[in-house]
Amino acid sequence: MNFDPMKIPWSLLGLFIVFCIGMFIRGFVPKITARVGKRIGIRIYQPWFDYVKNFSIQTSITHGYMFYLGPVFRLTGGIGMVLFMPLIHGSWYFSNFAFAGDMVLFLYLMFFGTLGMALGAGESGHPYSAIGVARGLAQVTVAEIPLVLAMLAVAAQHHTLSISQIVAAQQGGIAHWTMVTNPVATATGMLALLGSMMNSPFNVVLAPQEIPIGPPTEYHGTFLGILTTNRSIFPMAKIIFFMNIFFGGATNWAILILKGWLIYMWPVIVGVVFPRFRVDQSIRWFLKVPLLLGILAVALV
Amino acid sequence: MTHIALAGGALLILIGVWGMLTKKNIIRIIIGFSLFDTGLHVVLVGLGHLKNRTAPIIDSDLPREAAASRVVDPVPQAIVLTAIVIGLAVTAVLLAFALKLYQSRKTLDISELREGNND
Amino acid sequence: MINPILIIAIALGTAFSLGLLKKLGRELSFAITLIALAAMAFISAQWLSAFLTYNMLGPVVTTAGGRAPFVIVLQMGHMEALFTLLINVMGVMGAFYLHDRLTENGNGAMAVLLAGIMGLNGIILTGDIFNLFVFLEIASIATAGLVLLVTDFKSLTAGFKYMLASGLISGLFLLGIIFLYNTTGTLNIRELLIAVPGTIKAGSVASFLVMMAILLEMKPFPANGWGIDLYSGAPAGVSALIASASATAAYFVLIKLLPLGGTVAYKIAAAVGITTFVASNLVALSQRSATKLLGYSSIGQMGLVVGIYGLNYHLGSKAFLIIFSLLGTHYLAKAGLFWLSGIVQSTEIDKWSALRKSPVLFVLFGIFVFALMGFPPFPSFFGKWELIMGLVASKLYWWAGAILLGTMFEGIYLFRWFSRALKLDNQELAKPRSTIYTFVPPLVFAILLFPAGYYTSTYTGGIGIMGFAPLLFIMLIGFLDFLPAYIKNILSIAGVAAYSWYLWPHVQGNTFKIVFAGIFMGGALLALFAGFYRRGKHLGFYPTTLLMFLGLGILVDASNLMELFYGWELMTIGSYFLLIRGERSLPHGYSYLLFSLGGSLAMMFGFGLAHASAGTIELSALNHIHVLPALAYSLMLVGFMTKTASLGFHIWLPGAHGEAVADIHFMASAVLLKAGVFGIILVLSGMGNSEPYARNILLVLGWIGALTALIGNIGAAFQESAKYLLAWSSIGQLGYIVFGLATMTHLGWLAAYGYTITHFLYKGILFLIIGGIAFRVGTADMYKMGGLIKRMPFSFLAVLISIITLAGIPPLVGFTGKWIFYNMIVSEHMFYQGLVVIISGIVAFLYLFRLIHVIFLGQLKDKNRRVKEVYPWLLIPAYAMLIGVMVLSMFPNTLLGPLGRMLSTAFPKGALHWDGYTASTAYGTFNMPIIMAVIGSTFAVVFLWLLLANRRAVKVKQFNIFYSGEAPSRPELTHFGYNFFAHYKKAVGFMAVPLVTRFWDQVSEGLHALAGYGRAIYTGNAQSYLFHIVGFVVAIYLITMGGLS
Amino acid sequence: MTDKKYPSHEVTGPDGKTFTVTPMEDYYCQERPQVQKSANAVVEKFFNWARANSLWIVGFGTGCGAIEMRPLRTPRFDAYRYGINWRATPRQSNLFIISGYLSVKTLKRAIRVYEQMQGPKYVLGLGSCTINGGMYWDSYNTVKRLDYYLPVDAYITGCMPRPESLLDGFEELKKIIMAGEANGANLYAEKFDWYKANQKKIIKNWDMPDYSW
Repeated sequence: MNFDPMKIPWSLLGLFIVFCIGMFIRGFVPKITARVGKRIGIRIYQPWFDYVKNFSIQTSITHGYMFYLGPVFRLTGGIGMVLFMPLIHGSWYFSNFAFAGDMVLFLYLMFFGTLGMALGAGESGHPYSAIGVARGLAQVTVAEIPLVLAMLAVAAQHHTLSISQIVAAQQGGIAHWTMVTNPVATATGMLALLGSMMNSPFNVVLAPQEIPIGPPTEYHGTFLGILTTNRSIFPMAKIIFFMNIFFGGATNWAILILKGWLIYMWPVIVGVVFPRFRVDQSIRWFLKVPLLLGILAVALV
Repeated sequence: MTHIALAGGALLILIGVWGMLTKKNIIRIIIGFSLFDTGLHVVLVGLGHLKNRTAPIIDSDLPREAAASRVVDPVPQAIVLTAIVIGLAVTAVLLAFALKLYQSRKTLDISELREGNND
Repeated sequence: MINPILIIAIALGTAFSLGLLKKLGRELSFAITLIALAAMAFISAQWLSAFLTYNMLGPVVTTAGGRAPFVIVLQMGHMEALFTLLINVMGVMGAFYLHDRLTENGNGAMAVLLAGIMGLNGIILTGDIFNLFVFLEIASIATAGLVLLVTDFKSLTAGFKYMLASGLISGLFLLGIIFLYNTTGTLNIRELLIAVPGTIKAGSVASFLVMMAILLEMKPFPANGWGIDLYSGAPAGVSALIASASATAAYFVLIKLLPLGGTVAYKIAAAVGITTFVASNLVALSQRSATKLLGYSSIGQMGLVVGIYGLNYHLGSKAFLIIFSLLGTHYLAKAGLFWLSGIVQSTEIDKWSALRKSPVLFVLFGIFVFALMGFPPFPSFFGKWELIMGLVASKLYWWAGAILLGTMFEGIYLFRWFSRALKLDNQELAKPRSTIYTFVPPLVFAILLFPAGYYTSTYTGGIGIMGFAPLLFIMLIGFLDFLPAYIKNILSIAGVAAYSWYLWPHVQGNTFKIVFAGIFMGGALLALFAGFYRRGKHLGFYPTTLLMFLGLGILVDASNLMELFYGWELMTIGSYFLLIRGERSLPHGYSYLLFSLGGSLAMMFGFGLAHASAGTIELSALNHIHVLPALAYSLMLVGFMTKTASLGFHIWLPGAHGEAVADIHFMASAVLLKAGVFGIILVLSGMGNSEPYARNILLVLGWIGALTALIGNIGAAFQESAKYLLAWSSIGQLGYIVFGLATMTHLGWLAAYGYTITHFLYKGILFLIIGGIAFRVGTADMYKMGGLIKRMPFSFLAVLISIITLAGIPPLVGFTGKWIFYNMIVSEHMFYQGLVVIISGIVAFLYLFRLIHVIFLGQLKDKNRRVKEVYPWLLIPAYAMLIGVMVLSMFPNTLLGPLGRMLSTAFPKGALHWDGYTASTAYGTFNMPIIMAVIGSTFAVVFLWLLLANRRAVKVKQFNIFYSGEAPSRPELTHFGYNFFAHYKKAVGFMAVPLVTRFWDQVSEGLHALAGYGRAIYTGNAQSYLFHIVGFVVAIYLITMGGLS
Repeated sequence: MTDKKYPSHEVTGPDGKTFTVTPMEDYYCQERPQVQKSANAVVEKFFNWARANSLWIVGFGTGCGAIEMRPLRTPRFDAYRYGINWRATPRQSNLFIISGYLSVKTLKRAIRVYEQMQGPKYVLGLGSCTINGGMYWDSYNTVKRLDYYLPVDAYITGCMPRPESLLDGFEELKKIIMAGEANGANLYAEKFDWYKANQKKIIKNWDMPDYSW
């Protein structure tokens, strides 16, 4: 498939919708957390206030050009992940640029933002930022193991690495979903998802109060605004990815929202139930059950 | 006669080797070597001996024409002469070493002569 | 033609007249001695040239017209002429070297020397076995006399033991002679050789005794304690004579008389010789005394040639070529080393670092050591090559294996000695004194090694003139070493450019060769260009660098296995000298050399099998080997993997590379390692993957590659030094390549090639820049840096882009490699190895972030507040490679297209399908320009947005951070850099435990322990030595009677 | 400015050249804060609305009053529902609650933290101590009037004020912000010298730059 300029506006629209869903979920999740703690919790539209507020900050500082570019890298990575993701199955308008890449692109694009952010945080000269990044990197190296295994298992099962084709292969009812046809891979993938969603028990990277909040300690105002934009887009991109490869994708936005929300709830629920791991504990955890499950997943293909 | 010479020579060789291998005194070792050497010479001559023949010295008793049939093989005799000389030279060199060694360490015990092997 | 008897006559006459003319001035006597020796050498030379020119038979000359033994019968022939020439040349040189001692001791000493040389000549020339005995005795008495030139205790005991032992041995010889005479009735050697097989049974007492005597003269293990004590106890000049002249003469006796023993004698000689070679080299391992080492080595080398002579029927027409090349090398090099030991004045090998104070002598030392070890371009290289080829072709695998093992042992101690001399501190050692007399002989012998090598190569074939001609250029650069570095640099660049010009037509049209020639020669040019940053003279750098690149060039250019091996070994030498340049590189350079040596020996065995299978040494011999194919391919792979530093063989790399400076690190890592890849590609293309054994090998290889990647990358994450980090990272990257190749699929190879090229580019950038920074900052420890982005923005940008590439993050070219790997893993179902590779790719983030963060980000240290940007000489090549990275990133098809077309011939299945810029496999797709455009424009838009929204950011400084309401006290305490991944270590540190290092340490300890046991037999007691001799004779007799006859 | 903690010192670089490092100038930005102009009125109103509904409190309890903030996060009071949140870093916070008495020693930290917040930023004085010293009116070591040192937007009286009072205070602050009258940051920049003089008068060991960016 070749590039069509009309893709651009449609992709941006899709991106915006994803962003809105992300903002909504970002309001919704703390609400859940609050309800679990018997609080009323934030207003569901609170993220929008915070968002605007961050862009309304009048003064700002910069530690250098990498510091300045860090959030740009971060958001580019997040947006890129959405732009190369087929959002709605069968829709030309919302298939974005999925023809230009496949799962591998998605997987490695994830690191684009991570790396840029890490570098930006690094240039702030704040030791806690570096500590946070070190923790994050250490954790991600193992959290990716089950994810990669699950991906490989799914790719081998459907004989393709292309996300669109994997979605297409799952159409025709719940019985065709990877969740049903390959439950082990799905379980592995869902365990991996826990590790990358920055929820407890795997949120020692941010660890508020201990290393204030890790990497973004020095970021504020507009920078933080851009990072917040990414916080709405990036997890959504991951969720949609999981939806696409394990849960049959979505044929319209309602299904996408529903499935996305359900998948998002999984790490949230685990997060409110379990306390936080130290980094070495989480590394060891990923090297046990998820790894074995993952090996089982590829062995069964 | 030949057999006695050969046996004697062999005995001398063995005694000589035994001496070289077991004696601690350098001089005795050299003597052992000499015995070994001498034994060799005896064996040499013994092996060259032919029955009923005489020494290969051509003089009035032994005309030149009859020499070929009446004398023993002259070659071992010639060899042994040379070998004796050489053995002498070797013994002399050994003795020279023994002297120098004695001068430097005031001992003739061979087990003392092992410097330079501890590294 | 001059009557050969004059050789004897001149020696005797001069010796006697010297005895008579005591009044003559000593210098004059010395001159007369030299002239006499020279005349003898001339006679031999003249005979030799005559024999070489006209194919004729030599004359038999008798004294006084009688018959042996009453007269002396001399015979001159090819061999005799050659051997007497060797002996007489050694006589001249040895006498020249001994000038001081000879003049000190007077005419008597000179007479003894002349008598000794005369005796040796006689041994060779004589046609009569009893005369032979006489000459042997003369030679040994003269030797003892020469030992007496110094009368310290050590020499005395050594001489005494020698006399006793040789007395015993010659007694045996005499006994044998008389038995022989008794049975055959003749003493003439020719007649004996004809008579013996008919009249007496092989293995009878007569021939047995003679055979034992001549073997014992060669100092076989273990009956050789006296020989070792003699070598270490005698004055250096005398030891040189013994090692070269006496041993050569004794060897000739063996050649002449061994046929007396019949076939069993050959077997015994082979067994005894090779055992001696292996055992004495093994025993030498734990030896620290230079002269003893030389003694062991001499005995070992002579054992080797004895063994080869024993095996010569299996070696066919090449047997004597092999013998002469090895013997000749031993002759030249060992004499040279003994002479040098006389100059150094210390037997401690550690004290030899003093030799560095006289660079010329040190160069000679290096030449001798490398010649002894059989490195090109020296004769022994060709000898060993032909030897192994011949033995393997005759299916004598165990013999070949034993010889290679012995060579390995020899390499361990010789290179330890050399490396320590090269690197140990020599501040407090006195400069070795050398006079014209002690300096000239080793110089002459060292120079002779080169033409000898060339001469040998003309007989073996295989190496063209282009294997030697560039060496002359390198030597020229060596002679110009006194010039400032930049001039030599210009010359070297010109040289490399010229060689590239020569190479281009040879590789044109062959994508495989173009890739590697491009990496090697391009790397050479870039590295040399970077070299302009150096000030001063940079002694010794250029010859070795050029040697390495020449080796690499020959490797690419090679049309047969021998050329390949030649290039490989040249490259090993050159790179060793580069790698050991670092400040603390001693152990690493040494282990590099040992692994290389082990690897090349394994490879040689493998090549031998290939040759045995195909009957040719053309490169096509590597295809479908059918003689022990699994062993052959495994050995070759092991050989090449020592250079790619794959798991198990990687322990040399971190240290060797980590201690190297910027441009050397670049050469060593980005360029040199690719030589191993080149070899693996060759081997695997030959092996294919259809045979069952091939599949097993590939499976193992694949796991090795994958685990290497993982261990390398995890290891890199725990390094504190940026250079060590990069070195470990190279291990990991090479692991990917090996893994890719081991898959034997189109995509795997495509990825491997892609990595080979991109690794060259991005690692090249990193090495140059990080090396440059380390040079500027004065340390490679990352935690001592920090905040350098403020001082070195250009470096930062280059490093940033190269780590993005290395990490495989889109849209840069590194992603292409990752993408191909995924496709290959999924389509080939290689999940387990693939997983390990993928994980190691992700682990790479750890060290990459650490690298860039701890160096460039964080807090700037006070010390570094004024450091300058890296030298432009390093930045320019780095940016040139950066442009390469960017171009490949945008248009990966420029790289992958031609590679794919090349690979399609070998692997038609599963090729990448190109549709415009879209590449696709059965599984996945990617379109790099679109990816780049999307990511680029997103980046631009977000960036503009940020710029608009955040126009007035105040630029703050390093301590303007939120520090819990406090203020940081010092940058050092605020920079998080040391032990960066402590938590990671806690969790998975077990994978970084140096198990492999421990394994090799234990191997080394075990060998040393074994050597210790072996050495215990050398008590230093003369009687034990005599007992060994007797025991040896008895043991061989029993074995012969029981087993062989 | 005394440099006892950060004396200038000679440093030898890796190239062997020696130079002087003056930490105060080399480590810290020396710029003064600037008065920020507001955007166009409509946008500013929109922004103020957002700012008022997103009050992020810097997690720094300066005195005993901090204990009264904790209950706000519990189900009983649950301040989150009003758009109140706590942040661990002043970079991302816009509200600083001086919770109770402020010792001179803490003042120094409070000034740093305040200056590291990005404007517009607000200060709430919690408890009587911040108004007139309260029960510490004759202490040698506490600040009597907070607004001599930091621009205070609102005070919450009491000793201690209950969490409910705090919530009420937030609501008051919101009104002030919505009205566009919470200009503490600009005030601080305008009267920078005056504030600094006041601060330095009681902080004897002043060892930081005038404005801690």
